[in-house]
Amino acid sequence: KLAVTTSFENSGLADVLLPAIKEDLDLDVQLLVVGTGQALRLGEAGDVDAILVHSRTAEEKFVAEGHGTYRREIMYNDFVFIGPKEDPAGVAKAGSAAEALKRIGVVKPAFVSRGDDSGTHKKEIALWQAADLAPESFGDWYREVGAGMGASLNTAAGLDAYILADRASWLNFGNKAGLDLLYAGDAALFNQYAFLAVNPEKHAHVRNDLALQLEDWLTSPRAAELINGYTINGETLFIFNAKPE
Amino acid sequence: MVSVMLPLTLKDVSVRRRGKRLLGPVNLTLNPEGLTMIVGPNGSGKTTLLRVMHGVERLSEGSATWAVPEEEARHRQSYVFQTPIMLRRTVADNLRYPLQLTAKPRAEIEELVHHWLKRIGLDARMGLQATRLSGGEKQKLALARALIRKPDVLFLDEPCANLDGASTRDIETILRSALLEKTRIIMTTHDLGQARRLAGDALFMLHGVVHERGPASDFFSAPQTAELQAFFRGDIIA
Amino acid sequence: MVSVMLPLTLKDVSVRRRGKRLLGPVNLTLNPEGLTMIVGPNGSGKTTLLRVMHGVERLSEGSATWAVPEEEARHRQSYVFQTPIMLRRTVADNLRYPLQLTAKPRAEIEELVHHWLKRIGLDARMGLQATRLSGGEKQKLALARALIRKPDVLFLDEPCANLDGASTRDIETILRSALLEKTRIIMTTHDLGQARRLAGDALFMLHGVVHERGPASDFFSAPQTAELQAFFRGDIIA
Amino acid sequence: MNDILEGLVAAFWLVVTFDPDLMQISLRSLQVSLSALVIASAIALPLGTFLAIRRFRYRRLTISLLNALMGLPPVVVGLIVYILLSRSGPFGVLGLLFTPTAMIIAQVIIITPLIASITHQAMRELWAEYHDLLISLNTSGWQRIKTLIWDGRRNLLTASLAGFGRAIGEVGAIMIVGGNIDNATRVLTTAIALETGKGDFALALALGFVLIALAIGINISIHWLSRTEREGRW
Amino acid sequence: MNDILEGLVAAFWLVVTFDPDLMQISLRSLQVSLSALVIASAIALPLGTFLAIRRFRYRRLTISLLNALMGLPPVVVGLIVYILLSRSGPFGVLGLLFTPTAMIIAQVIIITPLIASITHQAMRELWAEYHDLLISLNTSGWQRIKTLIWDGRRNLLTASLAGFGRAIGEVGAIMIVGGNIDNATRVLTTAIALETGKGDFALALALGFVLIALAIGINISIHWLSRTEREGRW
Ligand SMILES: Nc1ncnc2c1ncn2[C@@H]1O[C@H](COP(=O)(O)OP(=O)(O)OP(=O)(O)O)[C@@H](O)[C@H]1O
Ligand SMILES: Nc1ncnc2c1ncn2[C@@H]1O[C@H](COP(=O)(O)OP(=O)(O)OP(=O)(O)O)[C@@H](O)[C@H]1O
Ligand SMILES: [Mg+2]
Ligand SMILES: [Mg+2]
Repeated sequence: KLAVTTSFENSGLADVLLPAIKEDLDLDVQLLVVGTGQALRLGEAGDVDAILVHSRTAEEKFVAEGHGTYRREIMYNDFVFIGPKEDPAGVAKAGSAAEALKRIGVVKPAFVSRGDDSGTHKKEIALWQAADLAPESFGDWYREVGAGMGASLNTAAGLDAYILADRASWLNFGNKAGLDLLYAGDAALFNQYAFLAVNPEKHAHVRNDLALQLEDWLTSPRAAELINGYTINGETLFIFNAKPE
Repeated sequence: MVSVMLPLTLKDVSVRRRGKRLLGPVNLTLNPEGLTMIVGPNGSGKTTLLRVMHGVERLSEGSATWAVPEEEARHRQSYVFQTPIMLRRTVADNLRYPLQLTAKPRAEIEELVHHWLKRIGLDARMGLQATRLSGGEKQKLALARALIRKPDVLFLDEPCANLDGASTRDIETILRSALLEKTRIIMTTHDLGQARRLAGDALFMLHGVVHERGPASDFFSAPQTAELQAFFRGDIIA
Repeated sequence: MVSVMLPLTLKDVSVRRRGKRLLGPVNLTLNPEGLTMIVGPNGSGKTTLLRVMHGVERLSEGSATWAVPEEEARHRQSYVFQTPIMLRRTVADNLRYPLQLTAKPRAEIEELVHHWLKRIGLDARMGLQATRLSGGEKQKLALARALIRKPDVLFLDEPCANLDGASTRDIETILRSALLEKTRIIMTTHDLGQARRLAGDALFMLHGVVHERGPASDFFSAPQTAELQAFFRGDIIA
Repeated sequence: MNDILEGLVAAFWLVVTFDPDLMQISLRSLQVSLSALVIASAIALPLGTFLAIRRFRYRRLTISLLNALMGLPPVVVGLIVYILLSRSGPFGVLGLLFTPTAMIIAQVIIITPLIASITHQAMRELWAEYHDLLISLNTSGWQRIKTLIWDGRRNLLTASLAGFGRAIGEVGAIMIVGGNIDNATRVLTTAIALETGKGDFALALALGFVLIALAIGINISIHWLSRTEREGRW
Repeated sequence: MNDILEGLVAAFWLVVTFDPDLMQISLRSLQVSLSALVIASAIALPLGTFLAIRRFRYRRLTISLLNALMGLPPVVVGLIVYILLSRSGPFGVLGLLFTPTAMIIAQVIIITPLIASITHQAMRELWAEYHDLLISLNTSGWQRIKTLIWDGRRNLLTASLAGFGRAIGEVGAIMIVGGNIDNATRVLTTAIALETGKGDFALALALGFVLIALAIGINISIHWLSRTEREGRW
């Protein structure tokens, strides 16, 4: 059993990887799609064998507390700024992520924040800080919706609002309404996914052997090929960056 | 003044339920005046016939027609069911109910209610839930609730079955004065003494049909059919 | 054999509801044999008294005790309510029900059920929902359902109120033969003729208390109190 | 296990410190659910009663449908309301999406069939009892409905309470149409879902306990007010 | 609006092509909800009946509590069941988490109070009618419960159908304890939630329509089987 974040599931990559894993390892991976925090809790409780998330500080805490032995980076994708096609804040013309946020901070258009402590949310907060803005001081235009990526995108679509999303979720999202991808590409927007096997010393019943098998596979050239080759509408989503042991 | 609603004509009336004929065929005309008494053994269809006349029983065949349009006729009849149906309200509210349906002024309603509460001796019980009344008290209340509307036609299904002697006499007095005011009464009873005392004409029901009919004078003193003779003797009829 | 359950002793029994005393104080002893008839005007407390004896009415004061432990006494009594309570089942299933409670063999149950269906003339109705029976038929069924348990003590609350003459006679015959088998019967009626025909001793209830009591011979022919005399005349009693 | 204890403790602290956020979202929960309950009852009580008293051709089918609608998945209701209220939808101009009003609309849709079904069932018995009398008194359809609702009000309590329970505990639909926006449409259940997603189980449970306490409080006060059992028939 | 139409079309195609995934998750939905219904009814029908017939000290309180529990937020139930069944919880050794069994357990907890409350309400009337007779016949408590359930079975239909409706449409709790694992614990509602999250409204609605059709089908067949209305009393 593998707990993954909603954004990973929404990307559709799992539908490519799982059959290949089944074929190569004869392993049925059961995906539990939950929020980052909940995924970490499932790992702590030993209810899953491994987790795949993207929130570096939380992951390091997880390892430090001994719930996992180490974290293994697998791949990254990037975050993108989504907003109304008309782009009242002119985010599309920004030169960096920080500048994009500054422009939003000036115009104060509706902005939807995940507000759920997820990897994406943490990234957004970090970006605001990098832009010298404090979300706590924002007015009504800044909407913390406290929901997963998909639900937040739905809300943004309903409000015609700006939102920070991961590229994969955005490309797979079916309810684009009046929204468009406005800005992407700043290195600050990279989003690292890591794999953490649950510490078998803490939970004797976890299938650590299978987790390790899976980890080996995920870091193998075959996985690299599949991950790098996964595209939606011709766009590459993920870049494999696992370092061989 | 005699009610314009009558005569009531039943034509080839049958009531069937699940293939069984409970009533009929019945052909019958009820004249504008007097009290018609329906007698007969248990299960012979007295209640069913009464309900058919009142229009609360679905006919399988035939028709029951008043001299006035149905909608008008419905307003001017009252019915007292064999097992009294009490609204889950106080005794006074049960009496108020039929009057409230007709948007009468409040003061008039209260006056009538108090008059009838006294009349049936339930004024001390007016605040009690009607469902808690004793068997006989329920019957008296149901009768008062029927009369309070001043109906032109009154159907009574064994109204005195659970009443004591004094109450029975009292009810009979009420019925007689209603007759004097030209209320048309059709009722059933198992009390043959009562039948004799009140009836203008009488019907003998047997196995779902009107077996014998006649003015009270002949009906009770010179029954024609063997079955009615047996019924008066208190014999079981095959 | 006379029932060992009796005598039944009521001691200082009162029933109050919402501050009003419906019954009592009543002190009474019922001897082991015969038929006790309870008469009295509507709302005088006859039903309440009967329910107290049977143990289905909560006492506010006093006690009702049988000669045997309560649990045993409860098994040997039957009660026919003034308004018959029909289980929402077929006529036959209503008769079966009390027997099924006692884990009797099936064959015996069926035999008894068929015997009683015939006895009350409802064999043709056995498959009908009991709630659809006519008023009189319901009463007969309730009586048969009470007798089918062969009770030692039988309470009847106006069992013949809706019955025709023949059925009333028939029920009276059944009651007489039950008396011969030493069944103890306590009943109410508004039919003074029936009271005279059946009573061994009699009680006159008025305003919730036992106003007069005596063996049938004296009670009916020489009533002591003015109120009972008025009751027999059919007068209203204040 | 620890989480449950922690949750209880946290709930306790949230309540005794009159946490302003908690007050706000609890009040909003109550406001949304009670409004939905009032509106749904106004529709469902007469409707359920009507179905109990009126015999028409497709009556049986209608009742089956109503019963089936009790199984309406909240997420689907949420979606449909979202689509209708969204800017590009037919009612988009009203600008109701992501407001408490939208949440009330969704909840009304969810609980109306439930209340109507239970009402129908409760009223069927009473109608069987009153049937002959009300027909004999030549009452109009509307008078019959009023009489039954009034005299059967004790029986309708369960219907309303079931509707309220479903509304106050519901999350799927109001998440979609309300958006769980902080300070605007966040209610207890969506907050619970949020904390669960964050992995903060103790806080989630704490909010849950607050919600349950709220529901119990409301139920007990309603029972107490209506003296349901005191006026019992025996 | 278009989404709704597209959803209908998609639902139609999913059904006529006997989409194997759809079959699987629909069957699992049915299996989980019907199992939960059977278990919950086995508890709630006698319990609700018992509360209708027995007068004990804290009866009124118990009934209020039961009514309040109808408002148990599914997410909270899910969380608590999760905590109990989790590896580090007291029942962790059973390994039930993320299995259909866990989903059934959560649903039983959610629908039992609902069924019991409606049962209590329906049985109160019947008990008022039977009270004197059953006491007079000196029946035992258990015989009374059996008699009432049997003779009132038509009235209990609504209770069970309401429970089934709530179970089949529920998503919050089973998402947490079942995990929405493809081929293992994915049911219609969790699949709908998933597609909604992906923004694929047409597919989400299609699944929703399938679910509603399923619920309607079940209701109509139950009504038809029990001939509820035909055996009506009038
Ligand atoms: N659905 C049914 N199928 C068969 N028989 C029925 C049905 N409903 C009623 N009956 C029977 O129809 C008969 C007519 O009953 P009705 O109530 O008219 O009799 P009644 O003359 O008023 O008797 P009573 O003097 O006992 O009140 C009864 O014998 C009853 O058992
Ligand atoms: N809760 C109550 N509060 C006040 N009075 C009540 C209450 N319940 C019953 N009563 C009254 O108690 C009286 C006793 O009724 P009971 O049924 O014993 O009379 P009964 O002698 O059997 O009359 P009937 O001949 O009419 O059957 C009735 O007058 C009734 O109205
Ligand atoms: Mg009759
Ligand atoms: Mg009485």
